Amino acid sequence: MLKYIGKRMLLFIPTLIIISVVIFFIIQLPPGDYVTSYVAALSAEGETFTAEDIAQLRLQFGLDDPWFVQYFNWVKNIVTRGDFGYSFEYGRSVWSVIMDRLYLTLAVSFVILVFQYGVSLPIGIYCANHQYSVGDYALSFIGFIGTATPNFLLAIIIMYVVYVNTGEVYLGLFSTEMLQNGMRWEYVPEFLGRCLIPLIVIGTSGTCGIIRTVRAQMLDEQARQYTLTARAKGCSEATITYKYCLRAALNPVVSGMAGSLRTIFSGSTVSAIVMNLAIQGPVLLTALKSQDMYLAGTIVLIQAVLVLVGTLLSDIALAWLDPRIRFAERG
Amino acid sequence: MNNETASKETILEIRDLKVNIKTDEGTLTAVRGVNLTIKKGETLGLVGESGCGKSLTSKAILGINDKKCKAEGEIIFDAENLGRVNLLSLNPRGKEIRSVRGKQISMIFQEPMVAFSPMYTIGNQINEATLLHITRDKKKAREISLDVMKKVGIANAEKRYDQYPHEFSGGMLQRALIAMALVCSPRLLIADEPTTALDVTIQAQILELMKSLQKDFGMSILFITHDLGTVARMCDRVAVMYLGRIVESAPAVEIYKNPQHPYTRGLIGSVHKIGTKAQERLFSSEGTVPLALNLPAGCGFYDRCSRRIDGVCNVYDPQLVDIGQEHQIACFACTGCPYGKGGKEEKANE
Amino acid sequence: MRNIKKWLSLALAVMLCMSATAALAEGATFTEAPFLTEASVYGDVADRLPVASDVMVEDASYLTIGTYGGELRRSAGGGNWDAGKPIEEGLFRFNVSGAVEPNVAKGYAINDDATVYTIYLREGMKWSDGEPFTAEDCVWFYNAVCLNKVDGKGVRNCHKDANGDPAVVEKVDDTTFTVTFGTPKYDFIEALTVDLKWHFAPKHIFEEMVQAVIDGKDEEALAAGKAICGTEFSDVAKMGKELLYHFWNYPGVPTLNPYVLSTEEGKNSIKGEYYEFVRNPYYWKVDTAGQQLPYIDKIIYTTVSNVDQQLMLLLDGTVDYQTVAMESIPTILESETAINIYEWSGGDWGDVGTQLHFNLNVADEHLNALFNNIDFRHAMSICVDREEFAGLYSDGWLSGGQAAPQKGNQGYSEEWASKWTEYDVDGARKLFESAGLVMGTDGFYDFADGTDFVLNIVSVADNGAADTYKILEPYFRAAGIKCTFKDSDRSNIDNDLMANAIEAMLFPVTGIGDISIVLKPNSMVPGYATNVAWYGTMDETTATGDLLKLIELKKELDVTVDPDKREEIALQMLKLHEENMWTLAYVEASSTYHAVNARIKNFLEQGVWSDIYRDMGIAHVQCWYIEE
Amino acid sequence: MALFKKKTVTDESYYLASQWSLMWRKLKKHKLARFSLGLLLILYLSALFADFIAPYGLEEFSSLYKNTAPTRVYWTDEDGHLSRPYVYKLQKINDKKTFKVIVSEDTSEKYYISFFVPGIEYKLFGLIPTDMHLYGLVNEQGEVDRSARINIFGADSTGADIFSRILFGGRVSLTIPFVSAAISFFLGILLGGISGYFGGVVDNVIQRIIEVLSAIPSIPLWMALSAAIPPGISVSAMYLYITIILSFIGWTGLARVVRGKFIALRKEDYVMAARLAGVSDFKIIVKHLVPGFLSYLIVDLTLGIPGSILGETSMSYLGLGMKAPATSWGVLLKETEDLVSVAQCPWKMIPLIFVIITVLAFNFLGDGLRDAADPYK
Repeated sequence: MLKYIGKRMLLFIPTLIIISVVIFFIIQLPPGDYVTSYVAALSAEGETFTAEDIAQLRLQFGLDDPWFVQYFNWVKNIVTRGDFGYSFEYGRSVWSVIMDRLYLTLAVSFVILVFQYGVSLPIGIYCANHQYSVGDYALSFIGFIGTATPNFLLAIIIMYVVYVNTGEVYLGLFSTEMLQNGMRWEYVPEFLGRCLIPLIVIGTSGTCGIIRTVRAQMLDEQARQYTLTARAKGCSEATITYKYCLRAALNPVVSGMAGSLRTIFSGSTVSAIVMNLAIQGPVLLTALKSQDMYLAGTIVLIQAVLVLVGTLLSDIALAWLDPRIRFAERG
Repeated sequence: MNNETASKETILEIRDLKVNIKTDEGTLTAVRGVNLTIKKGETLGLVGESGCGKSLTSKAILGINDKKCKAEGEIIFDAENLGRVNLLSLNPRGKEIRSVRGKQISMIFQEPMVAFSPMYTIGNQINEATLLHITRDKKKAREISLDVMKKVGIANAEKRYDQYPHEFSGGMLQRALIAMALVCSPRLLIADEPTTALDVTIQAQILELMKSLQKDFGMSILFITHDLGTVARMCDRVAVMYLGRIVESAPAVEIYKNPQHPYTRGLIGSVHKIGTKAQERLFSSEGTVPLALNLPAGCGFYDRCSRRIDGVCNVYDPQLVDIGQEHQIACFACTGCPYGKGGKEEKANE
Repeated sequence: MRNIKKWLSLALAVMLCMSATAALAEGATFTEAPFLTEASVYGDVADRLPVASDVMVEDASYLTIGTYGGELRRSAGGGNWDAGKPIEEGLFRFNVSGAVEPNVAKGYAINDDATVYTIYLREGMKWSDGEPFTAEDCVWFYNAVCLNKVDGKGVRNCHKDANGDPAVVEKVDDTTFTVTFGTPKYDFIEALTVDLKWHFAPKHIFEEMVQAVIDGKDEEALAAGKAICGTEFSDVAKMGKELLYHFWNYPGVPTLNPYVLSTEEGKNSIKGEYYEFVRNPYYWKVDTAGQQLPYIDKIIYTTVSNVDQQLMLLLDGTVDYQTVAMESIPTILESETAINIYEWSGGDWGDVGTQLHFNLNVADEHLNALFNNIDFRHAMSICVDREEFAGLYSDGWLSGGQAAPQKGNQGYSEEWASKWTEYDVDGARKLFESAGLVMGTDGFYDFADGTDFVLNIVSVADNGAADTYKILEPYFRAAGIKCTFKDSDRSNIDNDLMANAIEAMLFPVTGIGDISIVLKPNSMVPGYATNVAWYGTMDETTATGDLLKLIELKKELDVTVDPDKREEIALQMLKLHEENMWTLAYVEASSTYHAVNARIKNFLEQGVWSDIYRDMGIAHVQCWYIEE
Repeated sequence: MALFKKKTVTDESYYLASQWSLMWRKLKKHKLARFSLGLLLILYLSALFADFIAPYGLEEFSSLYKNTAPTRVYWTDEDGHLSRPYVYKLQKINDKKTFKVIVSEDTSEKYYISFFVPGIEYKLFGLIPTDMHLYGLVNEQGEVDRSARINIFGADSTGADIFSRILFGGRVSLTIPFVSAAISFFLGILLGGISGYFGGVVDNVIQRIIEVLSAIPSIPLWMALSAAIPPGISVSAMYLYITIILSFIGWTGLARVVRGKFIALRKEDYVMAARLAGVSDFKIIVKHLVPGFLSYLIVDLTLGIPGSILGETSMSYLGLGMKAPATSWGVLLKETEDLVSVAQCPWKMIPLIFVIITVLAFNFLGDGLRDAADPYK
């Protein structure tokens, strides 16, 4: 097991290097750079620039080097000084900008992940145990609607329905009052209420997929001989479902977890804009648009690394869950 | 063959068992009124080719057939805790039937490789029945399991106990499977082709093992197979099944000496004369049991029967008839038409 | 600027007025907000205000006496000017009728040949941190900051004389300083109000930092900057610009504004989710009852990501004020929250969303010749059915129009406003042909040499141009013009602009027109700056004909000091525009709509939305109050 | 000794049927799948015949019908008698006080719904020029009058018929997934196959690429790739770009599956036998390996299509996808992205129903296919 983990860790390094190059390349791919967007933004406010001003700015931001030189400098600073560069847009170090929202982002992503699996596992099991029942169809149908409705639209529809019925607009996780006064116990119910919409919107987009995986896997496992063996032993249906089928059905579910994380990151970007969530997604999108490349690059890198780590963890979990893999790796 | 231990006491009686399977194309009656009795300490062989309904019958006893299957009739079992009880009347998911499964009736499946969950150790899976039925003490259960494992001839049981199925060979797994079935000392063991998946030498070992274990545990065995050779070795009595029906039933010796039903004779013939092409066909895929969906009226074996009587066999449905010496047979050619005109008639569906 | 001429002559004749203390009742005492009294750290309000005679009284006729307290709740897209313009205080300001009036300055005097301006300040006025505001702050700002370009902007045009030389600014005493030009500068005050606005910075805060910048001690300067506002800047240029030009965005920088950014953690970053501007306890304006302004204690901002969210918060009553699009007004009026809608006019030449700009300096020879051909522009204008187009564009709220000064603004003429607006496809086709285009076999016009003519139009993404193009394109196509459209991010557009890679632009980065060409000629003259999208990189070296004339006129305007002459030049420039129609528009200019929660009082009901007037700034947020 | 006669199998075809026709048989029994297949067939046919079925073209704008609700169809006349279905033309007043556009029916003239009426010209299948449309309006004199409109799903902000746009949008939205799935399919099989079949260094490299691509969130990828799309390209070129972008991201999952299958199949006896018999690697892959799991891939593909449809809507939302005047369902949904549209023109969400139906149908079809492809069920 340790050897397996070690081997995976070693493979992690070249992947990380490739990924950072790819990300940096992708981010600087669109035409223009931060100076052009900076000039554009200020021009819109009635300021004027000359060609020399712009050249000066480029020099100042270090944007006149070719992209690989910029990449090299970026990585050098990350490795040697833990410095992820400077956000042009915010006028601060990238890391401090990221830290603003990092915890909330991680918390939101984690909660959504837990929500997705917390909801879809039982539903998937239920649907498998009650295959072709009304409940199975109804839950699948709702799941599909959640998946088929684009996140942004679902968010707007839910917010609108809530607004029409309560007169309240739930934008963001914190109300103005909470932001003004800091978190207090009396705000907790409202805060939880505010969490619900993003949870539903971002959560449902992935839930359906997991439900279907779980359901299909459970059905597969239920058809296997060993469930018969267990039943013949006198095991209860619950034991068969949870001890035998679920355990085996979890494999693909676990290996899909890292993918879910990536979907959550992407899904939450669009949703977070619509619902004004103070998480990384919108920052990333603005950074991408305004070519604030170190900020964008770092966020994408962090997300990619999280997904990679997620993959690694799920592979390890898989090995731990499934003795066959465990032994195959040992041998 | 433990003729001495075979008392008159019946442990299991199957009366007119029917198993219907719902399929996309309609309901298929795969077991069409089976009657069987198994006595205490007796080994009953249930013989028939694949798909004749023998596995369905055995699973019906435990109530572990697929949801699509529905069993009718009666399966009376002499249960320790419940007295004589119709197993079919019990809720297939209920506590009562579960107290019978594994504890009083247990089962050995044909393919040991898939009968174990790959996720848990062998010990864990053998233990389970003990923990369910005998003791909640894990240490004790482990001891019991190890004991049984040793009994079934698993060398190095202590180490094997903590291994996973994929670390076992097929024969070893079958032993483990038998250990799992015997761990609660059941009164009835259903062995569903326990040796099919194994190679010949292992087969013999396993069969010997089962025989000796039956002696030790004093249980009855329902031995299901398509292989008459094995039956001869193992069983006290034999019931031959064809297309969801028992077509012949007799003590093992009798059936070998004096097979009556053309099907039985064919079966025995095929054992004796391996290599005869015409008979091989019987077991080839092409010659399998017809689709039971739209069965023609009359004897199910009519199409393939060399002794068929046109106008009788394809019109009337033969029933089991005593022909003496505990020998029963369902064949007009052997017994003559017992009904005459106006008997049980089924119109062909064509 | 209708009465600018009248106003200027008045200015020449008299040493200008001290501010209107007369409006304050005789013997009135000054009072302050309970907010400040409760804090009980600021002392007596009279001590915080300038001397009684120098206190500025907000006495516009539409104002009523308000009550203190409450919060003005706003939403923000993180844009800093959005928070800055409403609270901005310059030395002088425009009033609602378009006249310049003293603001931070108490008044000024001008010598006979308009070379020396003497600016008078209010005695006893204080920065928001309680330190005295004096002429030293103004003089230091010019000499240390502007002349050394520490704020990234340097000397503005208003401070340059006819030769382009910077003025000399000298302190006379604590409340007086002079601005001396090498040549007569008649328009200094108004140019100052448009170009620079403020003329000061808190020397006591920035002196050390600015000196370090000037001395080239970057590390030291950055450390000083961080000590002031807590932000770590990457370089001195960025820091100078941020702290001295975008100063209101940083906590701990004292201002003269009615509100200053909170210094409280979690509320002090304009990039944060939430931030607030709290009242300046040393604010120097009072109402006619002697109550120190502002009435409202705080302006609080919740950051949102788009216009739709601003609307939602407005609807649910979480936000008090917002400019809104016309199509959302019915939804607003239907909401349970009581919201008033006010309509302000603006200075755009036709609706910006329908302005079509051609790059008259486009590199391609064929295109260049075509775009510079008046017949082509004429044809492009008349090939659109303006009434149907306007109906689609604005759902019937706006009529068809042209890129011309709109009613009520300088240079308006009905003739111009309706020039080339008659729908005539056949006429357009004839004009295309006279412009040298030849109908090709595919039903679209080609250049005379047979090469394909495709009009490539670009725009900034997310501004609605795509929708406009969608309804405009069929008209062009019907007239035989093949066109393409691409909208992309602003940065890409600007990049292309600088590379002169743009051919034509719909809904430009910056539209043509403003309320006064005299005050702000930039957006009407080619090649002036990057923000003038519609001429690419054209300057006098490449311009010919009327365009060259226009550029020359602008240059002349820059150095002309005589107001009559200036207006004459301005009118000549307008005339050139009218004759040439370098830019087209298809729909009349739309108004700016303000949605204001009914609890907000003293909102300026009929205003003019213009950058010159600092957009919402002219509504004087310090005079607003809340009545539940 | 002929003890037994050969059993005559009544339904010989059942045993002789190919894998595909077996799948088809099973599929036909899956009610939901059959229904979905029918539904999809209707959708695709209506996209194919969009020119004919749609009463209006994409660019038949109308300021009068801008943002108007679905047209009300009358079945009875003023006296309550059953009548040939008709509609009224609209009239509009801008109320400056409430800023409301008051739309009402102009009841002075009736416009009857008629079938096979002439409208804008088009080429059926791009070949046959005609101006015949399935339905349209005629006035009381029986003449075609195109100033009055019948918009059964309402009109958008240009006054264009949403129903017509859904049909035309279907052309893009229903085919992009197929094309991009085909590209993904090709890439997935190719790279996954190479990776799984050859193993070793090649496998390692491809695995890393997959890992990298599937770790990068899709939005930056989309943004970067769509920024590379040159301006002023035609609709069809744009279409191509979008499919390429979508498939560029989509192939990795498939490649993984294929690789797994290859590794499993490589060990199968028949592959070994082929190898020993000296069959070339390529032939082995194409002739032996691919058919071995093609059914799986088809299922995977069917279930992947909804993802592409949704990907296209997401791209449109971010402004990276199709742009007006071209129409796709994503473009249509983007037009409902703001509160005002949802609140004032709820009918603009009708395209969503089509997206949901399509996604559902593909999923159920995929379910059915999966069941059908699995011989053990």
